Amino acid sequence: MSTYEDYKGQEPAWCPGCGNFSILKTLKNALVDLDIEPHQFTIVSGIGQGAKLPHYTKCNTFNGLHGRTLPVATGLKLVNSDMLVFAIGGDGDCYGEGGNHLIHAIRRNANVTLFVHNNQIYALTKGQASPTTEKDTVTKTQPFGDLSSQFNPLALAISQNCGFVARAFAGGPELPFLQEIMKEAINHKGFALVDILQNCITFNKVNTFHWYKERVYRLEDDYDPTDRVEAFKRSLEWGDNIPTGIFYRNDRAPFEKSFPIILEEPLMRQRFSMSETLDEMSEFY
Amino acid sequence: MSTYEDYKGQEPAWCPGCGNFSILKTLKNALVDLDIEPHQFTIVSGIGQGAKLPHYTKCNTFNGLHGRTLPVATGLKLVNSDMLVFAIGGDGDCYGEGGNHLIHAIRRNANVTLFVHNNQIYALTKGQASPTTEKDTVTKTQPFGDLSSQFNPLALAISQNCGFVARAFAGGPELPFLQEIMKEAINHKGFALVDILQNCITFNKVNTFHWYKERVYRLEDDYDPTDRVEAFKRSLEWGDNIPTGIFYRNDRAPFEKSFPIILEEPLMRQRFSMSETLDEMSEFY
Amino acid sequence: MEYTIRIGGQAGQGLVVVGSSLAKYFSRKGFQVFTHKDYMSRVRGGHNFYQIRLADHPISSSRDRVDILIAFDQETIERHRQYLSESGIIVYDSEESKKEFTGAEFVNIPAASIVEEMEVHKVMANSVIMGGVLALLGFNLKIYGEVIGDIIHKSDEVIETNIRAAQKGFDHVKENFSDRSSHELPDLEKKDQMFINGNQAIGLGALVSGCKFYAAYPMTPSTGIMNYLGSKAKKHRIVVEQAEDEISAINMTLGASFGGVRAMTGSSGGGFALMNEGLSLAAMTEIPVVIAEVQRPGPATGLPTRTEQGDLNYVLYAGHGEFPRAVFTPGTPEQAFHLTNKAFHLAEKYQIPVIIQSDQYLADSEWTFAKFDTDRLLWQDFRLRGDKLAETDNYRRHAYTENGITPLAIPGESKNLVVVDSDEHDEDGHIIEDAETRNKMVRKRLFLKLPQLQKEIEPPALYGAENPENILVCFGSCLGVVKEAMENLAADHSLAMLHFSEVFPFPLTDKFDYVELLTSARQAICIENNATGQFARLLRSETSFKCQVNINKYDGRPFTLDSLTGEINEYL
Amino acid sequence: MEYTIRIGGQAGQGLVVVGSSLAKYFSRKGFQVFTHKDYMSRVRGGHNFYQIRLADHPISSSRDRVDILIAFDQETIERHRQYLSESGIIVYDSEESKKEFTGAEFVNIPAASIVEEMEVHKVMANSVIMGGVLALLGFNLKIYGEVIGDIIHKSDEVIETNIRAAQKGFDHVKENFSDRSSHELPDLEKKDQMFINGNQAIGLGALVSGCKFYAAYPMTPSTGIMNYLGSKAKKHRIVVEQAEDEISAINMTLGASFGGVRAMTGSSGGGFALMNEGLSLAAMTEIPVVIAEVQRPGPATGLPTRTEQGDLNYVLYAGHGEFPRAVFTPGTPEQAFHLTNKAFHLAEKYQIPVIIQSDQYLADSEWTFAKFDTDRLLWQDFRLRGDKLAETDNYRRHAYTENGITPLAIPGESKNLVVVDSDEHDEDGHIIEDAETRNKMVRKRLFLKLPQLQKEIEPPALYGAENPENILVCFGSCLGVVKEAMENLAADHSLAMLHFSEVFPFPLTDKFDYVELLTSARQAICIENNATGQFARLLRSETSFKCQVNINKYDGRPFTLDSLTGEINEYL
Ligand SMILES: Cc1ncc(C[n+]2csc(CCOP(=O)(O)OP(=O)(O)O)c2C)c(N)n1
Ligand SMILES: Cc1ncc(C[n+]2csc(CCOP(=O)(O)OP(=O)(O)O)c2C)c(N)n1
Ligand code: SF4
Ligand code: SF4
Ligand SMILES: [Mg+2]
Ligand SMILES: [Mg+2]
Repeated sequence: MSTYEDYKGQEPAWCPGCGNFSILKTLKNALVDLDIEPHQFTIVSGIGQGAKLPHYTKCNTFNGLHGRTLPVATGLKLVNSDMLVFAIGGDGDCYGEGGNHLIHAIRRNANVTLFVHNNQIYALTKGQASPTTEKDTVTKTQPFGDLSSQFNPLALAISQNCGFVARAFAGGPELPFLQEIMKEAINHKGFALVDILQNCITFNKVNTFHWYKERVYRLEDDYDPTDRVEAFKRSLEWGDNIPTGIFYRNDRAPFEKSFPIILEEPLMRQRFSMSETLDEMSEFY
Repeated sequence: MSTYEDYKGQEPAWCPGCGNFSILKTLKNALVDLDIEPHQFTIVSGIGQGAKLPHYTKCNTFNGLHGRTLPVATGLKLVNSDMLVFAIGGDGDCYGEGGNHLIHAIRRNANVTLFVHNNQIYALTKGQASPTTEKDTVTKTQPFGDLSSQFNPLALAISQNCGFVARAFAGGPELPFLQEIMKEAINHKGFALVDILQNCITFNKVNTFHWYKERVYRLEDDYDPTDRVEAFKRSLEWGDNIPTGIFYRNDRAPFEKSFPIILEEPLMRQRFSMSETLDEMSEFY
Repeated sequence: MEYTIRIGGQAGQGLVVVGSSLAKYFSRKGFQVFTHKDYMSRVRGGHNFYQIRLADHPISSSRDRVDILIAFDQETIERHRQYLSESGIIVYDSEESKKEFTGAEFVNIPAASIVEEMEVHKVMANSVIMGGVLALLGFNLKIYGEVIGDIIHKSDEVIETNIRAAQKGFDHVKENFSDRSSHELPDLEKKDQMFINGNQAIGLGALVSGCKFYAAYPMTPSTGIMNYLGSKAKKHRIVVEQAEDEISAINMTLGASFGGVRAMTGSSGGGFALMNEGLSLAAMTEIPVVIAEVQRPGPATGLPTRTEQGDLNYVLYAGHGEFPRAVFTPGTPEQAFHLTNKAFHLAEKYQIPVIIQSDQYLADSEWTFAKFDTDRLLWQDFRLRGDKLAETDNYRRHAYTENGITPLAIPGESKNLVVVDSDEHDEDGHIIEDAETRNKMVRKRLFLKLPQLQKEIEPPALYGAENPENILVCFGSCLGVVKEAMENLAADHSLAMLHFSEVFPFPLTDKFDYVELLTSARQAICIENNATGQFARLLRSETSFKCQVNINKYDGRPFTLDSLTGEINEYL
Repeated sequence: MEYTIRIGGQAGQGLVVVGSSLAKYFSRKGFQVFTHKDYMSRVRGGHNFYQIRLADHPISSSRDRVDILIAFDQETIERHRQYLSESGIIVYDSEESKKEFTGAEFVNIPAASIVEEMEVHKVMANSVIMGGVLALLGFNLKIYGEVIGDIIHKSDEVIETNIRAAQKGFDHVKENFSDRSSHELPDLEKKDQMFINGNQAIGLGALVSGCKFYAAYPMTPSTGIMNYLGSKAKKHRIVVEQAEDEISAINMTLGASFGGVRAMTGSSGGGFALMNEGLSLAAMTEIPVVIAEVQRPGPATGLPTRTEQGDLNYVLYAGHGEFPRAVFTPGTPEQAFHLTNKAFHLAEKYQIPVIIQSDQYLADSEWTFAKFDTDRLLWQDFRLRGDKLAETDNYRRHAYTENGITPLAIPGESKNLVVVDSDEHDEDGHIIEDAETRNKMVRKRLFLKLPQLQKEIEPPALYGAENPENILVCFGSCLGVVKEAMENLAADHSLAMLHFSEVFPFPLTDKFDYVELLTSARQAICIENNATGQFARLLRSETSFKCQVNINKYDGRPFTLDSLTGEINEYL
């Protein structure tokens, strides 16, 4: 049995009041609930404020490059299919620099759970617009305002038939809900995207804690997350009312289960014997 | 008045029977119809068989890197908003290597028309799976079969509210329809995606000319391309029946029209005078 | 007369506002000022400091010894007390540090309670502190309001309150620490002194060179360039666009340059890595582009807010295939300004990529300068446009010419077509594969341009003795500190220094035979802010000359005057 | 005895099948064979050729003079007739070329009508031609079926038909050109000769080294490595995954290596450019990785199917920040095989990136070799796993050790946590910013490992005279042609050559003082398949030695024996 204390990591370098604290705490709670021990999972993270998370808990960690979490997570999962693999990054990380990998991770459907700390801003680099920043927001690097339309991660995921697509708000009363979603996402066998609305008190003065709190609501109890078109429709809602919950799920076979050579034993546990390969030289005679 | 002959370019290096010839011919016809002269447009293309197209017509050309057409096209459009800018690439180009740029080009909505020569294969590099290759196709570099689900470009575009989303088949009786779609796409003010089904006789032995011909049909006359959810639904159709036509359109403002500084005159025509800038030094006193 | 002031505390406490206000104040008073920033990669908390050195004589580096330590928290006192000079002062607020210190060096300014009494926002405490520090140094508050207004861009009312707060601090010190506060300093002769950092200087350089397009993806410590150009975008009609990634940034930039404007991008090492393929594309298509590479310590994410000169080799050889480029490594904001201008000039003239390599230390350090000499600025429109373009028939983008340079036409402005290709191509820009055309194109792109480009490169600058026994060799941002260290040691030793600010193509020896100089000296000491001595290696690969001694620093911090002087001295 | 056969025609005509069948046939017969491919970046049409040189003595390059030209179209005759040797023969099908030639050199084989008569698929015409060529050379058809079966992987029936077609061609020549067809050649002593190209050799090297993961994005001319490993993926349990781009490829590879298996990626210059940031990441996280960089001419897309050695500097310095790496530049498929093995060994031993640099010429050229010496293969599992891992307490991923190497634990297989970070980090792998830890980590990663790594590097190979007046210097794929050229000239000149196949860290001189050798010679001639002499520059930057002469070729084609011999001779 793992306890909350088992996940105690380094002292967070986040601003007091940052929504990342809630995400960290909730993730730990979810892990306790699922009785996952620190060595049983790996967090692959990018670069950004949210991406520092693995240092603030206890786990195997691959804190890689900005935007490149998903390829690393895929490589790891393919060689160690017993490992629980989470990917963690910011909205810039996952939807900006790393956008291409998101598309193709969804297509592959490796059993990787992606948690996006979506604060709608580039926080670590001090306040530039991210793909999820509200249109027309003026920043130092968007002197004319952010002229691109807001990126919709859920709609994109649903468009490519992502196996698990959810959104939650990392705030006060919504944390138990976030925790449930995290658990469902971790338990989902295949690629899961959890877009987490997270307030950045320092750089995002628009989408504040209260802004989110006033707007989020939960998808209805009788909402059917297997209806892809309906899911798409709901994923388009944004503004005064922002739905949260599991938008879409399906049971596509996970990527790593499609490689016959790793079904019986994870690759990294298979022993190599050079002598078994030397026969291949005769092909060149 | 431009004539078909005005667009005569280099001798194509394509295989006889390749669907690219039809695309080339149809594009020229569309240009004649629209009375666009060679110097009035620029084709930005990537690397691949389809991407060689600009050399085989007459136009300003930026035949850049594999996957990077859209950023180049965006940069060009921003500095010369009078220029008609087309981007041309293959399915590998635009959906594989260049996937991230596609997402963000859609968000920006610069008035750029993207024609994708979608032959569902990497042709120039001799037959590897592309993002649009049918799942489980075995190739030399997909020894276990292509284990990723097929990429759906139209659904992705609709998910990000792309201003113009269409599909056509570059085959025999469908060429006039392709021509009409090309013209609509070129006339659309904003980013337009035209996914063109193109047979590759050499490397794609599954999705052949006949395979497409038997399956494509046109969206109904009373189909409403302004209904995003309906468009999404129709974009999911694939298999025995493949819809073609304009799936979705809207009238979002084009990117370049949102920069106040280039509204009156394209940037590249604005004269620079160093002396007007020297005053800025006093800010540092 | 000179002082070093170090302001330490946590991110989010306003150190930079205090520091830059003071620094700007001193600069306006006609003093020479040099600042540098030491900050962590976090937004709140941690430990950061901002250091100001001011003097009535030229200075160009930071010292280890501190004359006034402004401590925003107790950690600052603990960390930096050891660096206090003999008569040094520690300014603090005993309420904030929750501790009262009794030593003679301590000056307690109860800023928090003063602002509480004033019933103003607690951020005004910083002004109280500033007022106190000015008193300690013997300054008055005359232009204080003007300076603070320039820095914080707030309403007159807010500025007014700041001035009142500063007065309180000033008075507090005058009353309670009259023994510590100096006599009033006279204003130095008021020159139009500029006070500017490396990032701003590159941005300003781009602005005055006619840069009309800047696309980039944020990356510390390069973002300041984008911020600067962003702040001028409306007024000077510059398209500043944040790309989705660095690959997009450079490709957008090339699209813009192809379209007919001067265009630039910038990043730090990791982002520059992603631009490499685009760099190679610029070369193949002969599209002018200027790239700023502002270094931080690597590898990988490394130390995002710190400094290093670890990417020299990288920028010299980045990109696949062979092509000409120019690489500049300015040593001061002034050089950064002029070299950015030269970068645009050469990029357009030769239709090549030009890289300006800077680093966090240069990017964030502010210097005072006499107004930059604008007469030296280069500007010429090399593009084929207007009437000349209209009169051109049968334009061929890569037509062979005697000097390898084909005028670059603006597409769309005439019937002429502009065709470029990332494949090897013929004069028209169309794909070819034959050996003969390939050879001709390499000749055009590379062999014809390179010698001309090489002639444009200035030799290294020599400072100090003329026939020195010992030569200090350095490049880029080490200029200031090495120069001062040399001056410190020059009295006792036969000593000179060579600084390279234009490193590629490597300078010829025809204007100044620095190789001869190096060979004649007893020893050359190469000083670099990196671990492996990359510049020394470059020098050797170009001249066969091997420096006898290497001094390297790779802890993410810049050299400081006192320790570098000591280190050099060991070899003399 | 030696012959050169050149098979020319359009893409899609089956040149490669004809060429490789003949080549394999010769190799099986015990002859020495060397082939090279010259093909365009298109799938059909254009002009391509495949060249085979066979001999009864060692050969390692291609010649300009052709003994048998097999022309699949008229263009081939027009282009290559000029290269025909004195008694050379042109094999063609007058129906195909729509023209009959009358010269004594022409051997008309009506392959198309023969297969029409036989009522078999027209692709069998190629077998008719092959049969005819074998007759001309004095071979028999004994093992023809076996060879063709190995190449085309078709049913017995198809193979049978091919044999019949070949027999027709054979008989046609014997009947109509008895004067031109040689006496029957005896089989050479049958050794287990390997016939293998550079890409296959790297793939095979990876396979026998225990590579379990290969992720890449297709890019000519590197794709052959992926194809080879793909063909072995099922049998030898290798995950071969095509990534969405090269950035993903290297990051996947690092994820896999972190996970506990030997992992590799590969590309050509443009794709390698996109991997640079990941390369730097591998270094920072101390994750072993092997990267194959198979060059083609740049910049940018360049000449996708052709050859060059233009990326040497690039692989030496690619990636931001400073870190150790090893770079190998094999000269033959055999070296490629062994150096790939060594690459995995060193990558795992030192937890560093190792780059194998090849090029299209080496990648696509097939050579005959005696069976590779498998006793020389290195294999040791450096990972911390199994019992040893289970017994480990308080594992710290980057714990300081005497030699800088911390055993690399498999994550998930014990309670120990494996933490890596692209930021600078402490022994545990967590982010730090302090100078002291930074210094220690640079020491661990770079300064401690580098000297050990350097000791693993073999000095250059010396061929020819021992105290030569003239030394030819080269690296990578130039080995074969420079060696034969030297042998050609050795009778008349005091001549030797140095070949570098392990170029970084640059070889020490303790085992073999090649610098002394170079310095004592009258002149050194550096021969490189690039424009700027990058190896000569590397040599100079490492040793201060400057080669007196540079011979460079940068037209996208490899050096050929006759012209290189001539060119060298001019300097002797
Ligand atoms: C290749 C590269 N480009 C840019 C950066 C600089 N960078 C670090 S974090 C970041 C964005 C952070 O935004 P986000 O991912 O939303 O994370 P947040 O800080 O908001 O949690 C950027 C641009 C980098 N580290 N690497
Ligand atoms: C960075 C980079 N990676 C890989 C390649 C090699 N390459 C050239 S074209 C191509 C794919 C072609 O497929 P697609 O885009 O679908 O075009 P098609 O040939 O099918 O028309 C690839 C992988 C390249 N040129 N550049
Ligand atoms: S800057 Fe924003 S995201 Fe970063 S720690 Fe502070 S509040 Fe959180
Ligand atoms: S390989 Fe395919 S896509 Fe390329 S030219 Fe031939 S048929 Fe067309
Ligand atoms: Mg964010
Ligand atoms: Mg394709």
